[in-house]
Amino acid sequence: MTPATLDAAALRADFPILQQQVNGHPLVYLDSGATSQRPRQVLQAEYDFLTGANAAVHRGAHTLAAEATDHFEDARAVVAGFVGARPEQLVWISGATLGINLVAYAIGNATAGRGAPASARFALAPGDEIVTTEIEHHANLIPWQELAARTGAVLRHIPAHDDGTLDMDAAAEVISERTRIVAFTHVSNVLGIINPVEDLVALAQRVGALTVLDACQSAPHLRLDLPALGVDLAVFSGHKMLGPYGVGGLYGRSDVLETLPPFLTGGSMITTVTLDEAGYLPPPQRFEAGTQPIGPAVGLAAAVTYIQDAGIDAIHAHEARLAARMREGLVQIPGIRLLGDAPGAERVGLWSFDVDGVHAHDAGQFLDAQGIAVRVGHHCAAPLHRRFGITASVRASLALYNTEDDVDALLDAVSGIRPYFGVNA
Amino acid sequence: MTPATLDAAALRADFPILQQQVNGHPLVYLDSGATSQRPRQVLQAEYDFLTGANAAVHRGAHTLAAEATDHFEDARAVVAGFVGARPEQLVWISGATLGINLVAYAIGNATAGRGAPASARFALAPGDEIVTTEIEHHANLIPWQELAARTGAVLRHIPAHDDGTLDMDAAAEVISERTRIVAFTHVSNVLGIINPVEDLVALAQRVGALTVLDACQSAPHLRLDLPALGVDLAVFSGHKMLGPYGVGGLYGRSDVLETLPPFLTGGSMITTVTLDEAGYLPPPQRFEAGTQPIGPAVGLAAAVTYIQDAGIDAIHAHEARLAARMREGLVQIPGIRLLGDAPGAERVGLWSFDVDGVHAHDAGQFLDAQGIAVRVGHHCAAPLHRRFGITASVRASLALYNTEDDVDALLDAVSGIRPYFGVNA
Amino acid sequence: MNGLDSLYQELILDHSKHPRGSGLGPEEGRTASSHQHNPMCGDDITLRAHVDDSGEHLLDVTWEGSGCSISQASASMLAALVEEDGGETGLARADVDRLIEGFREALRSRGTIPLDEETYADAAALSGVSKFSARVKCAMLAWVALEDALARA
Amino acid sequence: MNGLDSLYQELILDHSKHPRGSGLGPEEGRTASSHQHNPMCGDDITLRAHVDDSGEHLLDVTWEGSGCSISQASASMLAALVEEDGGETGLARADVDRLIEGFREALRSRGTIPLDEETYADAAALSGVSKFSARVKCAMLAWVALEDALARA
Ligand SMILES: Cc1ncc(COP(=O)(O)O)c(C=O)c1O
Ligand SMILES: Cc1ncc(COP(=O)(O)O)c(C=O)c1O
Repeated sequence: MTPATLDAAALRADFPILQQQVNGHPLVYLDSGATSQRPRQVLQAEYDFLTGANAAVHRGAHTLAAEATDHFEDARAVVAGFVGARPEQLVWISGATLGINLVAYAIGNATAGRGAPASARFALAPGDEIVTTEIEHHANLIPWQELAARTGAVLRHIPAHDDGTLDMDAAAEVISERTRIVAFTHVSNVLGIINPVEDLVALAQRVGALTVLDACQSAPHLRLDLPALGVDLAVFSGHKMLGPYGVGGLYGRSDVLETLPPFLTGGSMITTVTLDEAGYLPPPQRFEAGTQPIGPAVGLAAAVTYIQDAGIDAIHAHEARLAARMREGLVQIPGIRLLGDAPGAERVGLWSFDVDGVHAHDAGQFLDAQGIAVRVGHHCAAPLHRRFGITASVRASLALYNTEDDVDALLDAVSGIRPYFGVNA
Repeated sequence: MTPATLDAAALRADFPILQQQVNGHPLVYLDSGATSQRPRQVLQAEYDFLTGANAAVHRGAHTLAAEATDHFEDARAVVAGFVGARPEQLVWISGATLGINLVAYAIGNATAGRGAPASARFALAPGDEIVTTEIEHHANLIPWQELAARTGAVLRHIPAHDDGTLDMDAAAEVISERTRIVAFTHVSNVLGIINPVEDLVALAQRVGALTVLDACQSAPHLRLDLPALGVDLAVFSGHKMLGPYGVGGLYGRSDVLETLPPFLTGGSMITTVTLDEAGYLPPPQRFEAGTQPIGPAVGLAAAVTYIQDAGIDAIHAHEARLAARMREGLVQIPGIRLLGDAPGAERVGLWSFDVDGVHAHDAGQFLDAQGIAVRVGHHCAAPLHRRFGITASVRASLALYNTEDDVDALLDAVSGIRPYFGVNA
Repeated sequence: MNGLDSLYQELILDHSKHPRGSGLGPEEGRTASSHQHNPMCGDDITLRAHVDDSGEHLLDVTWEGSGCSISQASASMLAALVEEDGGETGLARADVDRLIEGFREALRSRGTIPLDEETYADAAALSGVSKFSARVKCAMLAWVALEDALARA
Repeated sequence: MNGLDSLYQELILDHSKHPRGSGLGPEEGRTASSHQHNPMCGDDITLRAHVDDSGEHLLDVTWEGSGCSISQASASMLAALVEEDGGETGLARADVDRLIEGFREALRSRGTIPLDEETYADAAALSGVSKFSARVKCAMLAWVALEDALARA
């Protein structure tokens, strides 16, 4: 039984970093969208592994190596289970950026004739189209630009409405018989709106296109069942979900992973190697070249367990409640424009906003002086900001350890920004 | 002042994992060539960072983000300095395998016309040759096989003598006017012999070929000055040098890094991004897409500091002394054949051997029953084993925390292998 | 019996030194082969299953390969089991499937499910392997090869 | 003065609201321009250096751009400094190089080296930036642009 509600104030005790003062104020950490903080339990799990059972996995017969392999594969099962997948559908990656590049390069390799005969299904021809959206993080945009440039495929974009929701009518036009790949984010890291994954998958499946989901901003906050969502591939980063740096997950439907050519090559992903050629293992090993992030994988499993103990639905409800409170306060402050404030949209707990007359960097600096950590800039989504006619915004993003006090501290401070900088329009 | 000699018995106290019993015997860890163990200081540095200053780097104006950025860039300076490089010549990578793939794919991208106009110098044409050696780890072999297959370049190999040294006469033939890349290991993870880097670099420079050094097995054990060695690019893994999983270094000469096209793309490596194209930052950022392994980088700097405090020359001398003791003992045991026992060769502290009549797996299991952790198999160097007419060997590899007692325990146990399995030839 | 001796029982070392069914039989009658390789340690086997004309019965198993004593002994014990239990008419496919499934289950049980001697004959001595997770693949190799070969026989 | 006020001194906010040298001057005489961009926060500047015919003296600096108050104020203060110190004949290149070098050194000093008012005039108010490592790039942007433009003037 997982709890229905969350006691964030109690959970905070598990996060040593949150206990500190910044610039003479208690730290109010509202930058979890960039990277989350780690609970003791995660640090402890890694520590216990590294001081008790650490060894290179899958390669040795000695006792430590066997124990390490068990820990590593158990971690895979935990993380796979968290997103509704089977262990063999979960590839360890160093993070979401690597994961999307993996998919793009593997498709490029299929295009270059690499992989098994069945890999040819992924090969792109000039004139084939790759579709992404106007609201993507650079990580889910530039790898596709590069793939298009290398293969002669054409990159197209699903536009967004002024309120930040995707233009699904346009999507139905953009996704055509020429479309081979549809890559999109579950939740934009700027807007917080939950996109209609099933509808996009349906449009893609109608034309037989491969779907790639960026689940970075949903995995920590929403109950995920990736097989049920119907996407072919999905990525997420450990460090955004209470876990360590340097680890993340690539989920793939079995038939997709089985036919996708390898990307990184090297040790532990091979069958027979001669000086001139190599055979490759089945997934997930085929995509795990070299020494894997073993300690971080163990830590990520502990993070997932922590989230499961708190209850992912309780987390979502808690964050949604705080986000609603934040919105209510922000819309009352003169000169604040929220990005993606679409009426009735389902959301995760983050808000980005523009402060009229004050550059985001200055606004962020002002908040920081009061111990409030927010992100400022384009948040790796420059085209989206250009779409809104700005170059930068302020983003406050929530995690399970945030409280109403955090939100109120933010609201109080934000109302002081324009007066401080002498903008009193 | 760094100490001239090493007190391994004292250092061991810093390694919690070494205090344990395995199968009723004190652990004798002789598998540092696969992954080293971490001292308290490394675990503590990561812990302190994660509980004190953790935040996403290079992107935020808030205090934690600025502190984290300082820690991260200070770590880069420490690790770069350790290999004689300037900070901007050191690219963070997740490990050596990723690093070699980075170089191979970046060259593939140059071949596909990506990058700046100056990147064209790296482009390969059909008939161009890539040279590696017969003794490489799969990580420094398969990425070149794949690059050759994608570009039409031809892969050639410098052969090894029966004693494991590279055939330098053959090297002078193999490296020709057609050679564009020479990729080789500083120290083979099977043989332990230090290869003649300067001679290979000279052969490569004579024909204007790019040199790529695999420094995985030298960085933890030898004083390295990569610029002085003259190589263009080099890689090493943190987890083999007392550091964390998920981090490593790619060193590059400045003019090489500056003209090499990017490999992974995404956030934090760009200048201006539109929906259709992106501009790229100068190195090292150009090669660091997405969230970097920040905690692991801080841990690796602590590992390097630990090594520097112990003294890299003292470490080398200590390990060489133990390796000599190991050799002396092993050659006296009937049925043991050492791989790479080249007279007078300079070495690091590892020995691989074949046990006549007993499969390596069985030998390793026997040793493990006595608490001795060695590696068995082809150690990701299948072609090299085939060269020696075997499929697997036993490898005992040393680190600074090993002692004479460890070596003696190994020798004692090895002499029991063939009797136990009833091979008394 | 210490841990090591429970792995390397006399019977296992015997089989590995004097393997049964070693040397591939002729491709006469209805046969199918499978090549299996353990990339981690280099164990390698080619196994040939000989079935009757109906394809319903497994007549015999032959193999060649190289590897550790566990993988060699396991192949030998499998061949012996088929020979002894099958007799003239061979083993029914369904029985072979059950044998393989039970073997896999026991080996993955981390020491909790033993193989019974009645059913598995000499191969029951491989029960001890299940406590050594890194060696389970060695013991499974021949059995996986048989499964694969039969699927195509 | 609290930390924030030491960063956002009155003078800085003034310059950012009423920038000097803002609006690119004509490409008449000997000029060279540089575009600089800070990808992390989107600060952006195009700066034009106008030198005398010998190329030895910097006559004036004009610019246009967008960004935070620090980057805007810094560009404005730089333009004002060149205008005031240069007078009719302009500033000798070597002096400009020294100014830029000194500015860089102070800003990277983490608060240990202040900019003196005698030399840097209003720009001395940017000393406080050096304690905010994430903002150093903002303050440097115009100065880097001038360095780059001069190298090609
Ligand atoms: C010589 C050599 N090169 C490359 C590698 C690959 O390093 P990693 O697995 O850390 O990527 C290793 C270690 O396995 C090695 O010993
Ligand atoms: C929506 C989204 N996609 C991708 C990424 C990239 O993740 P990472 O930097 O961990 O690779 C991020 C985080 O920066 C993100 O928010």
